[in-house]
Amino acid sequence: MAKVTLIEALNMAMAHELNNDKSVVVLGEDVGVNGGVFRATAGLQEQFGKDRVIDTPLAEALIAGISIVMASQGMKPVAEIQFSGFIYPAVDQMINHAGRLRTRTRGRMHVPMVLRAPSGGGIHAPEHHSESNEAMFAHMPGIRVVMPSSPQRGYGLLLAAIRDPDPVVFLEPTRMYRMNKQNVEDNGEALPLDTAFVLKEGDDVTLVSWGAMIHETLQAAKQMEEEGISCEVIDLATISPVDFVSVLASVEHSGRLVIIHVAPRTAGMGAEIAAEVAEKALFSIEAPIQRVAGYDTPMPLFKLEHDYMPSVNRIVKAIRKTMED
Amino acid sequence: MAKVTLIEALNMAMAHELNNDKSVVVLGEDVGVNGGVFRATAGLQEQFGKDRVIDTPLAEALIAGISIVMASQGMKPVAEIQFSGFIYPAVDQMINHAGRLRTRTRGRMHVPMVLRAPSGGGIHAPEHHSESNEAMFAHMPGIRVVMPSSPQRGYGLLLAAIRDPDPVVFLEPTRMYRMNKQNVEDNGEALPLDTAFVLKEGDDVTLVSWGAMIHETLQAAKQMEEEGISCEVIDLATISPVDFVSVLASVEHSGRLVIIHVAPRTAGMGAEIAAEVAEKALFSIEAPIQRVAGYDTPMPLFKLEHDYMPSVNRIVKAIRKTMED
Amino acid sequence: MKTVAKFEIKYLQYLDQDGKLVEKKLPKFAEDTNELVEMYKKMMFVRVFDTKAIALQRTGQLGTYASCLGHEATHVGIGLAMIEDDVFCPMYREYGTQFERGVEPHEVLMFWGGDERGNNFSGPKHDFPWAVPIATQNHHATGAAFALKYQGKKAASVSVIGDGGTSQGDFYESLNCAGAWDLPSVFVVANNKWAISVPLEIQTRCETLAQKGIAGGMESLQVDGNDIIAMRDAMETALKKARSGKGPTLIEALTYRLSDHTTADDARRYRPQEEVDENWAKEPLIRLRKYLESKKAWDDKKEEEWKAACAKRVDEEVKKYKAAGKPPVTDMFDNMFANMPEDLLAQRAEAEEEAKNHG
Amino acid sequence: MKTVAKFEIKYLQYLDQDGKLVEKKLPKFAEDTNELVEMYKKMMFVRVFDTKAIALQRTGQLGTYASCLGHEATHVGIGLAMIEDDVFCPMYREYGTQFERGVEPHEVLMFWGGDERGNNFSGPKHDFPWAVPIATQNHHATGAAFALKYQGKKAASVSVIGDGGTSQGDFYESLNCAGAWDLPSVFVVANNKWAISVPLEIQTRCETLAQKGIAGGMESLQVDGNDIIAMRDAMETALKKARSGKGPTLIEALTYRLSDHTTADDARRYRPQEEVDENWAKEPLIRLRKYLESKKAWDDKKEEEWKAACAKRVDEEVKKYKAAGKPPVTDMFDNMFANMPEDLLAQRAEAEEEAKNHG
Ligand SMILES: Cc1ncc(C[n+]2csc(CCOP(=O)(O)OP(=O)(O)O)c2C)c(N)n1
Ligand SMILES: Cc1ncc(C[n+]2csc(CCOP(=O)(O)OP(=O)(O)O)c2C)c(N)n1
Ligand SMILES: [Mg+2]
Ligand SMILES: [Mg+2]
Repeated sequence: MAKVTLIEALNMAMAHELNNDKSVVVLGEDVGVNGGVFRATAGLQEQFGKDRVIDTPLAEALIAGISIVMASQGMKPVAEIQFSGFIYPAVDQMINHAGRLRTRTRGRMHVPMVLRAPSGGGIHAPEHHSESNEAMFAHMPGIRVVMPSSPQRGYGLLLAAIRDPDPVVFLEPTRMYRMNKQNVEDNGEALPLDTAFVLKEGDDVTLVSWGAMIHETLQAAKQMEEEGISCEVIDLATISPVDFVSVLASVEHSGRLVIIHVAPRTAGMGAEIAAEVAEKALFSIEAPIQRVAGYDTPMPLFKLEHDYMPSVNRIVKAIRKTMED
Repeated sequence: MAKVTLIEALNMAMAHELNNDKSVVVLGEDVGVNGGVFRATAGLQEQFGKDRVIDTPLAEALIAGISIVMASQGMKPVAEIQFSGFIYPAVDQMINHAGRLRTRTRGRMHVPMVLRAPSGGGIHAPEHHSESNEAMFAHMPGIRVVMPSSPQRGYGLLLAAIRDPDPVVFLEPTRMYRMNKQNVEDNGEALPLDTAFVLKEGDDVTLVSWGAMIHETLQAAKQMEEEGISCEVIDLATISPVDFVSVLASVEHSGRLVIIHVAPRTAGMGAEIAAEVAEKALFSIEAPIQRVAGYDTPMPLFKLEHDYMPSVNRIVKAIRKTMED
Repeated sequence: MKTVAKFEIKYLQYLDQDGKLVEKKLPKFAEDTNELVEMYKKMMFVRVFDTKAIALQRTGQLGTYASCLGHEATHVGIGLAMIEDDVFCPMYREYGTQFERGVEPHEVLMFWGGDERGNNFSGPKHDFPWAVPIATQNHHATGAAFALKYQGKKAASVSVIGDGGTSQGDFYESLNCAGAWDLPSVFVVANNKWAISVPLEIQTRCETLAQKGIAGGMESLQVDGNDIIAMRDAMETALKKARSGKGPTLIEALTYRLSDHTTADDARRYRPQEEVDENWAKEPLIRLRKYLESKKAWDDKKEEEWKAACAKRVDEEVKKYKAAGKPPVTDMFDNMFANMPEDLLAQRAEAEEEAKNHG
Repeated sequence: MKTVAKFEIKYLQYLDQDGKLVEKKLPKFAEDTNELVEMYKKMMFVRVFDTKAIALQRTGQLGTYASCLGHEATHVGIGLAMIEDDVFCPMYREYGTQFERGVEPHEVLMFWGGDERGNNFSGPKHDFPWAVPIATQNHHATGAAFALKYQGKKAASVSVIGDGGTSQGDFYESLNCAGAWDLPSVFVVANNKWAISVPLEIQTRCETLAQKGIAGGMESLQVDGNDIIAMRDAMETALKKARSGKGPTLIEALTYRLSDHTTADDARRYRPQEEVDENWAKEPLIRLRKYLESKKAWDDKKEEEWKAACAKRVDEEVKKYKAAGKPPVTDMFDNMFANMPEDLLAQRAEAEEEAKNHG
């Protein structure tokens, strides 16, 4: 069993399915010889050949569009969008076709595709390389949205995404690609696509986050423990559909909720979670639900990016606020 | 003073600004001789010429992209997207350039453009003609999102949008284009882009809606009155930024909130409003905030579209639910 | 300055607008007059269907409908050249092709009648339903061609796009990719001169739409899309080439939209009647009829009999369409996912209850 | 079959890779050797700047940087042909053009150093900042050309896109629109043979990228982009034509990316060293230097003196870049809207406080 980074775990998962299933192909810009700009597909073309690990022309609408159809014709494409800010030309095909083809044809066709894309900031990247667009895809009917936050979850969730019979937008926190290593067994065991992960149990306040912000969230939780405030930390992992069963259970126990994400606050996924909890668990909430999110501005160039991203301190402040009431 | 429909009021507003300001141009697919597929630009090309009312090639990314730049170079383009489901190719230019150019250049450039698009269902239209995508644009920093729900507000808000120095996505509820007439004086008076409209005062519950759902919302309010439940009805009108001052004031008075929109429930604008109210006014809320929204499916073809769109009955049920607690 | 590349666009026509042959050598299928009679009858059926569909819309029995009046040769020609394993990616008015593919007229009516069940049609299960977002179907044709090649099938994909659609980036991206990957695909541009109210000269400065294929690095030609012999021949040649691994082709079919854009449109607002009249002289049926009559293979009596037969068949299809009724409200949910999420199940229940109590 | 359209792509070169003239008649500016010396010096300055920028990145003093090594003739040639009123829409490596436009080297460094203030540069206020989303800048060039025409200015827009960028639909949409509207715009395709790790043959089947302009209905030609005489001449001709209302032109500039894609890339992973070596023999500076030396207009001493002068100027610019420091955190908010919404004001306050206490 190897200690691997998130990026290596994703590579393992793709290799595993390329081995298992002849209908799986990997495609995208620079995914071939180059192994992807983040190295997620490193070595795959060498191992599985140019027919199955395919460099596409530079066109994201094309990548999404052909993947949808390859999927509808019996293949299982795993497409890569190179950087988060370049996924937008693919939006049209995803919302108008990927999410609709099954219901439009009353099940005659379906779309077992995965659209992988990097997500979030924190790596001193150039402009448009640090976007967080999970809410945009979560608002699209018929599409699953997943974001792993550790090598193990990366491996199991990507396997699940590739095997799922419906389209999955798989968003990968670039800041975590190499942040830390975990033992990941290449056992082909997938994780469920509708279950959040309780990373740490606690009694006083529930912290819900996903992607790279899990890092700051766990740090904040630790700091609170030292002050005697016990935090439950939930990695949402499946952004759509949200596992409200787990979230509600936790909030009903703790009575307090803080949601942390790096995407802009307004109309972000934090709003959906807060709204649903406020409706379903209003009378178990003892303090206003706090959202700690990116500001309603574009992710700035990197001299300011750490001022943009929710800091441990902002999370701590929000937790304290919920404890006051 | 003429009694006009919403579509006529929008036409009046565009004519007014074309008259006022030589830098204003209208562009889009079929906006010229044809006057737009919904007739919003009827007669404008005749009156102002082909240089100022321009039929574009069939390409939405192009329409958004050139409008952004025309705006940055001293013009004021008012661009039309023909139907709601065809706005997605424009998303890339809107989020990556329209909303960013001012801050990216530290104010050296700015983008006084309007992107008009029809919105919502209910007119027995073909597939992709009945989408509701306000939440997608509300999540984009640097872009204003506006939706009128009456001829008077259509006129005043479109004038404001054209005059605003920043990009505005102006979404027009097709179902209301010809639903009813109002006296609209062509006096060039714009309405504010940050203020909601209280359409009806009430004490027991606040109903927040926008666009065509205002129609069902007012009907539900009327029905409730007969049962002795007093509803305050707010037309949000400016979807981004939201006028939370008005919404919070109303909820603090009534203690109850129901949000109604036709867009899919998950990660819709209803979530943002519920989340913000639940945070800022938690202790004045006496019952769980209800969201009455479209289901998390695509708007179906028209045999089922009325089953999809929130009905007066669903709104009434939600209001009753809030009154129970 | 030295020249580094040269291109030319050729034009194919066999039967001119007066029903006279302009090429001595006809394609094999066209030497058989009976076959031409069958082709004429197919076009006639499409026209009878189209006329009925418009009548249904006018009388409130159908939603907005996109007529194919004038496109019969282009559409039927495409259908005749395709084999079962080929994948068809239509836009929204290619009924003539779809009928050849096995799609039934009542299924077309269901789609325009606001019922998704029309998309679950009797044609090949791998054929695409109507694609309303213009040019998205070109990506589908490219993806389908990739899948066919990957799966080693001796088949090709076929897409149709309009003159207006050629202004979309998706159109070009798919051409370029199909060219780069040498995919088995035939891209048909049905140039009917109008995109709703926008005439060709506003869409592009190009003198032909065929030349757009040069940017995709593929063989491109222009065909008289009102000459079903030329259309079928060009398609058969391009499809044979594609199926045998020799790459994609772009075919510009010159035709004309004799109808309004859809029943929601009124072309008189923007289009001179003279232009329409001129194009009636070029429409696809009359020229083939003249040719068949000159061969003594067709006459007024046959015409009347066949029209009646078409009307009868269409009436039966209209009955089926009406009999379909309204789909159950749960249809909205039941094909969203293979494994329906919790919250969608709850929404399904709410919708069902709503429909029961207030539907 | 009759031919309905013909096209050809011509190739322009004056100075071959050995510094020999291949055309007897030179453009006016090139008959003046002093002018050619100035042009050589400009290219040299760009190269010295580029080398320094890479050194800064390697030593942790700059973020990811996109080198322009090998593109000097293409970029400076474009800049020399443009006038103040023209609008430049770059991609991300055209520093040679931008310096001609008045952008200062430290402003380029600020952008790659993670500071938006670099976009508020000393060049013309109407010039666009770097456009990272590939091909979006082509729409900008088309829109700018429309604005110039609408405002009656005798000026044109110029965009640059790479070989990989030509696979994007936006590229084609903008060409098609500029063609249809006969806009004053020059579309430069800087074909440096690679799109990160993807070689040209994977992007397209086309034998030239110039032929993509045929799909836009515009005049298109191929130029030796390593020959600054050809590049400037082609641009001057195309720009004169555009400014005098005669429409757009597409210019494919053949060059080569001698560097890694960016400092974040390692081209050895995918690109044979032999290919790079061959292209070093064709790079733009050496050929012009040989020509100038043959004219006794340049020598080693001048070379050393000018290099030193460039290094000095670049060092001053690096100082300015470092002196700029970190922008205030409020910069994130202050240019979002002309009229800042309430909730953004609150966020601004929070960010400011955060920065004060924990920045
Ligand atoms: C992406 C997109 N934009 C706009 C529309 C609205 N629309 C429907 S048909 C049409 C004109 C299409 O013209 P053309 O491509 O020539 O095809 P035709 O209808 O003439 O066969 C337009 C603009 C659409 N369906 N899709
Ligand atoms: C829309 C978009 N997709 C992907 C990228 C990531 N990316 C940056 S540069 C590049 C390759 C560009 O190659 P080319 O167009 O040839 O220009 P060059 O860098 O060679 O000058 C890619 C894929 C991007 N910037 N924009
Ligand atoms: Mg057409
Ligand atoms: Mg390149």
